[in-house]
Amino acid sequence: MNLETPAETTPLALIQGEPLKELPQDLYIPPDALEVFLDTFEGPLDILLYLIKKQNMDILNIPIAEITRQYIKYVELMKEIKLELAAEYLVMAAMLAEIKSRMLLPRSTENLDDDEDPRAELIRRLQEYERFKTAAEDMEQLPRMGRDTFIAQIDHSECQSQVSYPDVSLAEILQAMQEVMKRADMFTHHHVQKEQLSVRERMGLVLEKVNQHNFIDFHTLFSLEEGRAGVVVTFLAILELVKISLIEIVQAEPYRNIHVKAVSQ
Amino acid sequence: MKLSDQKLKNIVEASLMAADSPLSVEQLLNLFEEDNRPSRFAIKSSVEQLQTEYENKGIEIIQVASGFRMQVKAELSAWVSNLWEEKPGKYSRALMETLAIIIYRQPVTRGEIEDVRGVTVSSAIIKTLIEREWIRVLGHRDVPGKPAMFGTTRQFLDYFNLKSLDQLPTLAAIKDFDCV
Amino acid sequence: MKLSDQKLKNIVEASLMAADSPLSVEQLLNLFEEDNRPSRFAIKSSVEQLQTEYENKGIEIIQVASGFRMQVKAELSAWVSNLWEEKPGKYSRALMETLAIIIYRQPVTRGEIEDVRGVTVSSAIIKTLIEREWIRVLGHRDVPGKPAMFGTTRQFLDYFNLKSLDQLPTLAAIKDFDCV
Repeated sequence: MNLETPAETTPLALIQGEPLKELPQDLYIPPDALEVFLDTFEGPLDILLYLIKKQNMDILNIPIAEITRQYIKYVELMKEIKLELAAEYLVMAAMLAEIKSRMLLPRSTENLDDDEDPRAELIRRLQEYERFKTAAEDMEQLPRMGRDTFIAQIDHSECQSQVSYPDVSLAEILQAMQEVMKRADMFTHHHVQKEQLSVRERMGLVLEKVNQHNFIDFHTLFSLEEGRAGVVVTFLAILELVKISLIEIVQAEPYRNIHVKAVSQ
Repeated sequence: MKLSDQKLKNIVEASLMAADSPLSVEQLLNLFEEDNRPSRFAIKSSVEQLQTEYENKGIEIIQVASGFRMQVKAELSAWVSNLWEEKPGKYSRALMETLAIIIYRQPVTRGEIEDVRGVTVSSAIIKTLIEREWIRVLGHRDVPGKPAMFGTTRQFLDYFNLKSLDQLPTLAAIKDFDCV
Repeated sequence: MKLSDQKLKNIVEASLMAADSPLSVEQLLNLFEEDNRPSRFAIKSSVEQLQTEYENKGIEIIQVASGFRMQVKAELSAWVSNLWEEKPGKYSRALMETLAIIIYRQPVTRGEIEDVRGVTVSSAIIKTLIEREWIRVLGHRDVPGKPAMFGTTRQFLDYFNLKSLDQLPTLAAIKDFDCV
């Protein structure tokens, strides 16, 4: 019950119309790993460096015809397995072809010094890339936080972050009030009364003492230690609060205790 | 190879310091390979030794529900907490004006402040002033929506070294005041 | 009241342990109120004393670009790293090469990085490097398009345990083609 495997007759890929039955000889990798392998190249310079290293070529004296042939083989392979092929790979292929053709031209006899080797620019770029590639590899060896070094950081939840507030001077507040009044004057005929701030302050204190649910004794709002002036201020504050209906005063019958209560909500 | 007591103690110390949360004896035991794992007793005794060593230092090892934790000693928090001190910015003009209106018009609702200023008063401003403990809610006005009425606090007076609001100039005086 | 040397040392110790990032001498000085501030010399000498005290312990105080930092001694990493089940991810070669070019060529534009690498540098790589706070924009080159110029940060140095860029190996020399 043997089944014929058609694998042997299926070409790996078609390159320039020719079926490719075998992988290039310098690819010593199983075919299923090919994609991963090609994917790990970081660009055309990276492939070239790989080819140079692999065959122990001298970077300063690259056999351009040979390297071009191998490079193009890789690029075709990448195309075949539909690897996303950046334009840079094709640009490099063109550049290699150009260098190859220029190498074939006879060198001019005059101006020998100026006549640069067509490979010079490529070699410079390869070396330039290689030094950073090496630097990046070296950096892998540096101790890193979280991988090689662990920071000692102990609990500090008890140390509340300090909230510090901006400083404000009284003059700034007065100036702000002056601004408010100036503007208010412009829009309305705001009547600025001469009023005693102590009454306003006391209004707040009285309001705080009374609440909506319980009546409190009128006389408990006064403190005799404050003297006559204090009693007057409190009394004015209570009258003012009654006037703007924030509190109400209740007396059940004449001569009975007077009670104060916040206006019910 | 058995770990020396010193090395065991150092591993426990370093782990407690590096960990993001308290470590139980089990968690500490699990740091070691099975064939090299110290006893529970050895771990506990390392922790105890460390606690003694840190007695006169700036940090301490305490035991909480989920294990041992290293923390800054409470007596140093006054200094250490300065690490996270936020630099104060300046208060906005809107805040200063709101404060001024509350001082002079208390008890006053947000709506009334807006009437005077002619613009909306943001909740953030009211929140800042309440957090700073310069204003407080005195009660609620008996109108639809029951808006809160704000007034100044004792802390406000203390900050500005005032005995009472009376010591502030009157509105009439401010009006004629030649401000800087 | 002057702080005792012991207390000063304890504050420095606790702060170094509690801080989220390395602390400079300036930052340590700023933990103290002005009228109670120790000298720079006193701070430095506290750090040195602590370094001595920690010699036989599991952690050490090292100096990186932005200041002093407490960390687990390298010899204990094998155990302490077991605290975290997940090992930190690896960075791609593309990212590391881009970073290397920025380190050695700063200030450098994306176009210049691409020239060296021979391929496009993805925006994702630049974004990751900026988010990690390893690189930042130093300015813009005065050419069409005004491309951003990138350089490394202090945080980059801190991450790789470096005090300054000088500590990195020098780049390999380029062999001169004419010398063959």
